[in-house]
Amino acid sequence: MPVMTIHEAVTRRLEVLAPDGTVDEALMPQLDREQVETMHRWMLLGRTLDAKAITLQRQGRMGTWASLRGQEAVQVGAVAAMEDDDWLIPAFREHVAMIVRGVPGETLLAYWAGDERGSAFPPGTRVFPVPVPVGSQFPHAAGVGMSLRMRGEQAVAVAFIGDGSTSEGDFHEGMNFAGVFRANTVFIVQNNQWAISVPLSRQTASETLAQRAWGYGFPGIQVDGNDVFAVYAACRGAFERARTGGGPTLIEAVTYRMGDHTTADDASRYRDPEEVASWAQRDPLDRLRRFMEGRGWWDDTRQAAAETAAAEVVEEMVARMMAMEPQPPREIFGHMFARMPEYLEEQASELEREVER
Amino acid sequence: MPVMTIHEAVTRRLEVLAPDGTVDEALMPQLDREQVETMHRWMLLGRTLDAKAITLQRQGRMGTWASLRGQEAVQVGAVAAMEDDDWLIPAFREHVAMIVRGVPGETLLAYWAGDERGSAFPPGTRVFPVPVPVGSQFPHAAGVGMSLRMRGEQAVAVAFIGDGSTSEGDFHEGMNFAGVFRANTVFIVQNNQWAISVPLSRQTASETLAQRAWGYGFPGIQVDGNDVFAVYAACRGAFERARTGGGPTLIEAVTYRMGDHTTADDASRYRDPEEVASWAQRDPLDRLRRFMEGRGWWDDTRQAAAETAAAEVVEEMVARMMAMEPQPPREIFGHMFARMPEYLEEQASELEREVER
Amino acid sequence: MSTTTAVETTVAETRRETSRRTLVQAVRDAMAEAMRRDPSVLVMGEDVGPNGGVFRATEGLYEEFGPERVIDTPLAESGIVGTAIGMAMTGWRPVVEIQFMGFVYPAINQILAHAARMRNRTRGRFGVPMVIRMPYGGGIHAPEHHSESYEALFVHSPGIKVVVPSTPADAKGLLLEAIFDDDPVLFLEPKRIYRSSRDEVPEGSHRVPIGPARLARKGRDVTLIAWGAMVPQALAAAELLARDGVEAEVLDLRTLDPMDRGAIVESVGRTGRAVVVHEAPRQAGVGAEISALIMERCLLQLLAPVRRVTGFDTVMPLARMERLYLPHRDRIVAAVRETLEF
Amino acid sequence: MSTTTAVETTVAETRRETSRRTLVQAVRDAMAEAMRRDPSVLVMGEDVGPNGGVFRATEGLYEEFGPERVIDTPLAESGIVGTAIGMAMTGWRPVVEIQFMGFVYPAINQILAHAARMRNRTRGRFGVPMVIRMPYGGGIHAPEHHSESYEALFVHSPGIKVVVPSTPADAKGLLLEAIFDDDPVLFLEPKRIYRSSRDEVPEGSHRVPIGPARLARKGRDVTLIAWGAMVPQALAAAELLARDGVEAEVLDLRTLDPMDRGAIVESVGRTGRAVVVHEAPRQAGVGAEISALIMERCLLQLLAPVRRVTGFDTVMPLARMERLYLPHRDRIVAAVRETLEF
Ligand SMILES: Cc1ncc(C[n+]2csc(CCOP(=O)(O)OP(=O)(O)O)c2C)c(N)n1
Ligand SMILES: Cc1ncc(C[n+]2csc(CCOP(=O)(O)OP(=O)(O)O)c2C)c(N)n1
Ligand SMILES: [Mg+2]
Ligand SMILES: [Mg+2]
Repeated sequence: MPVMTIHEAVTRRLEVLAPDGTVDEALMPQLDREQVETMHRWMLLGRTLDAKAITLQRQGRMGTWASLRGQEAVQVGAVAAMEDDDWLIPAFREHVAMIVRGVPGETLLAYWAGDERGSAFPPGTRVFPVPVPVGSQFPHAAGVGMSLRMRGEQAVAVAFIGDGSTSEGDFHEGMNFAGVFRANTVFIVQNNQWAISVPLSRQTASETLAQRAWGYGFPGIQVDGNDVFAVYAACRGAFERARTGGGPTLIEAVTYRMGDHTTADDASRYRDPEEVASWAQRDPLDRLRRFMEGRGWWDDTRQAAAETAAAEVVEEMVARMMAMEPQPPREIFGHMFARMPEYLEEQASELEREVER
Repeated sequence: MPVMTIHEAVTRRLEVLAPDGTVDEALMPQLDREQVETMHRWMLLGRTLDAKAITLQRQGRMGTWASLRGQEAVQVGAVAAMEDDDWLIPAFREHVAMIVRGVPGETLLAYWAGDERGSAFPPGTRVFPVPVPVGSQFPHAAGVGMSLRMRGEQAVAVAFIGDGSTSEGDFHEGMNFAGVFRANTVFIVQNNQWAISVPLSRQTASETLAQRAWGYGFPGIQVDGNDVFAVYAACRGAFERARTGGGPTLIEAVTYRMGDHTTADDASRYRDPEEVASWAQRDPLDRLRRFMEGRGWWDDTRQAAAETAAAEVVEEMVARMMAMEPQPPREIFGHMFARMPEYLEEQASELEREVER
Repeated sequence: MSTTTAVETTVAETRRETSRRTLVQAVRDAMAEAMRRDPSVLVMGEDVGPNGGVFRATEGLYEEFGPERVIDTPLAESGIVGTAIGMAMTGWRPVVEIQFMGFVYPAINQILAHAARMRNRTRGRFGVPMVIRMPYGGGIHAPEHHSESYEALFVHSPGIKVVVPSTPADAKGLLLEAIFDDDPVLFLEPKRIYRSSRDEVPEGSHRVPIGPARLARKGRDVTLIAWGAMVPQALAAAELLARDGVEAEVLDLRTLDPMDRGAIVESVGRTGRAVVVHEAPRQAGVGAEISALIMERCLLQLLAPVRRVTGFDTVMPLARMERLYLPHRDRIVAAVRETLEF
Repeated sequence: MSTTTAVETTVAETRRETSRRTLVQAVRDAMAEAMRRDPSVLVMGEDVGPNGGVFRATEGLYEEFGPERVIDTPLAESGIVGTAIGMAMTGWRPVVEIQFMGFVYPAINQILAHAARMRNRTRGRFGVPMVIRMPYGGGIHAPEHHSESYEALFVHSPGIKVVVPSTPADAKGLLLEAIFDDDPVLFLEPKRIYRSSRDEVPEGSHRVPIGPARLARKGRDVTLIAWGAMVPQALAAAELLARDGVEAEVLDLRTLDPMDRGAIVESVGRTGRAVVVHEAPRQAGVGAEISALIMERCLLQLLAPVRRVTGFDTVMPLARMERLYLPHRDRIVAAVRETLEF
């Protein structure tokens, strides 16, 4: 048989929650009302925080901010499927995921406002810091998953990445290590179609990003990223598999970046407003709300109450962030090494003398 | 349809020439006796040169040498399918491919003997220099293929890489660029099962390397790398496709590194002799010889004559390499920039004064 | 390279139309000019196409030259530089943008192991006529990794030129020279002063040679040596010192490799005092090279130790404390005073 | 860090069994010792397993500690360092091998953007207790990229320690210290002297602190400052000079970051003359930092300019001309004579 088929890879897409709020009951994950309402609350928190941060930025009270609008379902679906001991290795847009996993909102805001205390997560928080050079977190995530596996911990390392960032070499190296060492790692691509101004078509000729997984010896699956149940279901399965030694999964969540890339960007320079409008129809929050309404769990009053509550939570975060006093200059030097070497001690004193002058 | 198949990738393997010398006539590429004998001559040249270089190294007259024994069919099958204007972007083990594509044997030997003139290929030779950091040549190859396509040249960039080196990030980035820009590039993996002491199973969990291509939006195919006709046929098709704007292909040629990794290595430390012995049964030269014998083109006398001729060619290469006089110290500085900057001029003079003392 | 004094002005001798441009506009103009003159010049990088670059350094190029010559690439720095090497070796002159210098590390193998070595490795058969442009340095309140100055890594590594303009006219003239140079050039753009002032910049093919430093201000008492966004700080320090009768000479190096050793030695030989200013960390920075050079060549003329006013040997802090990290006028003045009082 | 003289010997005060080991064996012993003491110590890299490393630096470890702790990785330097970072942040102490320093570039983003910055980026919450070992330097007639000395890049970059032993005893003592250090350490092994001599190396947990230089030879006329494989060259130069009555002091820095500035300043303050020796290219090398430091702190004691005896600012040539590139005894002697005749 001189031409033989030696490998077949089938990549599938999962959808559960339709834009009209109905679900495919056969695929619908087991979630009670409280769980669903929690998901909604988190998604709303993400959206509210995002809007607030953009406002603060316009007022000059916030640094560059990367909007998560439109991507709430991916983040919330994933963290809702996580257990206490799991690790989150975010990219840079996972604000609500980080908050749900234990990073105080004011800390997160302080980070984006350019305050070093924004990097001081509470002890024990199993969340990695924001890795600014894109893609570079994937090897870390593989390493964490290897670590969990080596210690026999029934936990999973959950890593996020953007579609554009999958073009980096570290995407490949991280995925490949995870495959070889059967790491307890699940990789989630937030495919929001754009990397700043570069559309997915210019990022790769691959039909899907999910199918890349097969080249590393583990499965890839695509989900509707604006469908919190599909994300949850796919994650739940993949996390379970990883926790029990079944190895990694790549989940491509197809979503859309509704806002500018960051507050430093102007997406109208390169994006068709019709494309944006069409994605607005598929809004993940609206969709979940329709589902809850369909079940009789939700109405305008509850929605208004939820929005007020979210706004309050966000205002408190902002207030706590704003209350932070400036830090002493020595903070620049204090965490370079476990013990400060003499030359940094000298430089810190130099700066202190200068500031006193 | 909430669970949909969105992508199917089928990876195939091509074999033409069986170990017993018979061929699958349906798949056999059109090659006349002269062409086949040329292939054999090149393969024999590769083998003879390799043995000679190892001897020279043992005598202290050669630097580190990377043996190509066992991999002659991949290299020769590929270059036999190339046209004049095509570019070769080698890894570091493609000695016979480089020679066939225009690098004089003495030049190649000089390189491995540590002489700078070993890097001076004749003007116009469309062969890239040896890229020592593994994998890093893949982006170059994508760039050359982009270049050809942009100029509308009906030529192809043919790049080699080892199985281990496919783990490097540059493998991914080069493949991905080639896919996005539909570069006139064909990527050939010489999967010889080992990366120094690391077996393929520790390199990737992927069932084949060929299947990786689908993640970049172009086809991958596996061939029996000890079958010069299968390599030739796969290359011929892929090169043609690339030349005519059809985009890249990944060809995984499954072969075996019969020798040590290099003369600095001792493979007996980590390799099962039985594995080596079993691959000796699949020797690419023996197989081709059996084919030629089957056609009545070959016998012991011709074989002996061919071996003598190859030995003579190699001896001449070695003699020319040995005849090279030492170079003046200034050669260290002469090719850093198109024009030598003052500080290098000063350093060159410094060294010259020192050498004169 | 000048072995005497640094050239005093960059304006070409021939009379020529000029227009008032910012530094980033001058960068843009240089690329446009080069692309008009030579069809082998290409622009490649992340967001350089319809978006015109995150700093608008490639604005309008896509519209003028089209997608074949202004190429939005996948998000992969090693791939960008690596493919550009393949293109440069087969007839093109790619001008590559790395979005921020903080993201050059993934490309460093391609830059230092390949671009910088290809001519030597092929004994002159293949050059890599490529420019790698990137905004560098702090001062714009950007997130982590967006404010770095890694010039020392490239100055130390053989085979690549390192150019840093500090004025719009030089930005245009040096970039044009870099694009038509037959060897790879790292072109560092001080993003903090991308738009801080406008200069008269000659239209058309304005060239500033790679190598010679620019004498930005004459003085007899001390030599301030700076580049990029530190040049305005040095000039401001000189103004302040002048009020007290201290006349500082300011050398804008413009090119860090090859460095204008002649101009440095000549100036410090005269003034007997020097302060080197850079944003990068102090330890083993380019300031150390300059300091060592002065000591090697002017020891007997030196009236005081050469001082280095630099970033600290720490990570550049996030936006709120960035100001404390970056060298500035007053820190330079203080260093000069220490030098005078030695 | 010592602020006075460099410590004169590395042998621990307590009496202890020793055995005669080469430098590479001492490296191996340090890893074995650390792994026996602490189950969180892992060894990772290319060919470190059954093959025992291409230089045999991990020989026998796989047999003693098994595949879970001596991990052959895929061939991907960024992946190796990156996964090791993930492991180091979750409880392990990985000792990573990069096969040759010429192949560290692909990992440089992980090293400098992550390992070196993680403690700062997490305000002390996560350290990266990792050692990145690699053979470096020339002299073994290896192919291109197998003979590089890139220490300056790491000395310049904040957040990572850089250690370079030159004797077997130091190799063991410093590596053990590095493994149990809570921050990342780049551990450079001078492969040219991996097997050139045997030393008495203490058995068991021999520690040499990171920081202090080693006074390898006392002298009063000139200070030679070197590290790694250049230390024997400097000592050989000192021997030759001694025949003419010139007594050279030889400082083996051992740690380039943090650097023992105190020892350098103390010695040169006494001798008034210094020659710095390194294999890496001259321009903006670590020699420049040392030279600048001496000028800053000892200007008035300096009797002659500090000289740098270094590699040239070119690519390290292939094997046949390597000898011409590398600093050696006679070049050091000539530099010392110039210093004496200044
Ligand atoms: C190595 C590196 N190169 C460039 C950048 C600049 N940059 C930040 S985000 C971004 C686009 C990321 O796109 P994608 O991965 O799709 O994530 P998204 O922004 O859509 O969430 C770029 C180019 C960076 N942070 N790191
Ligand atoms: C970036 C880099 N890392 C490590 C090495 C050292 N090295 C040279 S060849 C090799 C193994 C290559 O294996 P493979 O790609 O399978 O090619 P093969 O040797 O089998 O032809 C290694 C690790 C290198 N040359 N470059
Ligand atoms: Mg995106
Ligand atoms: Mg191999």
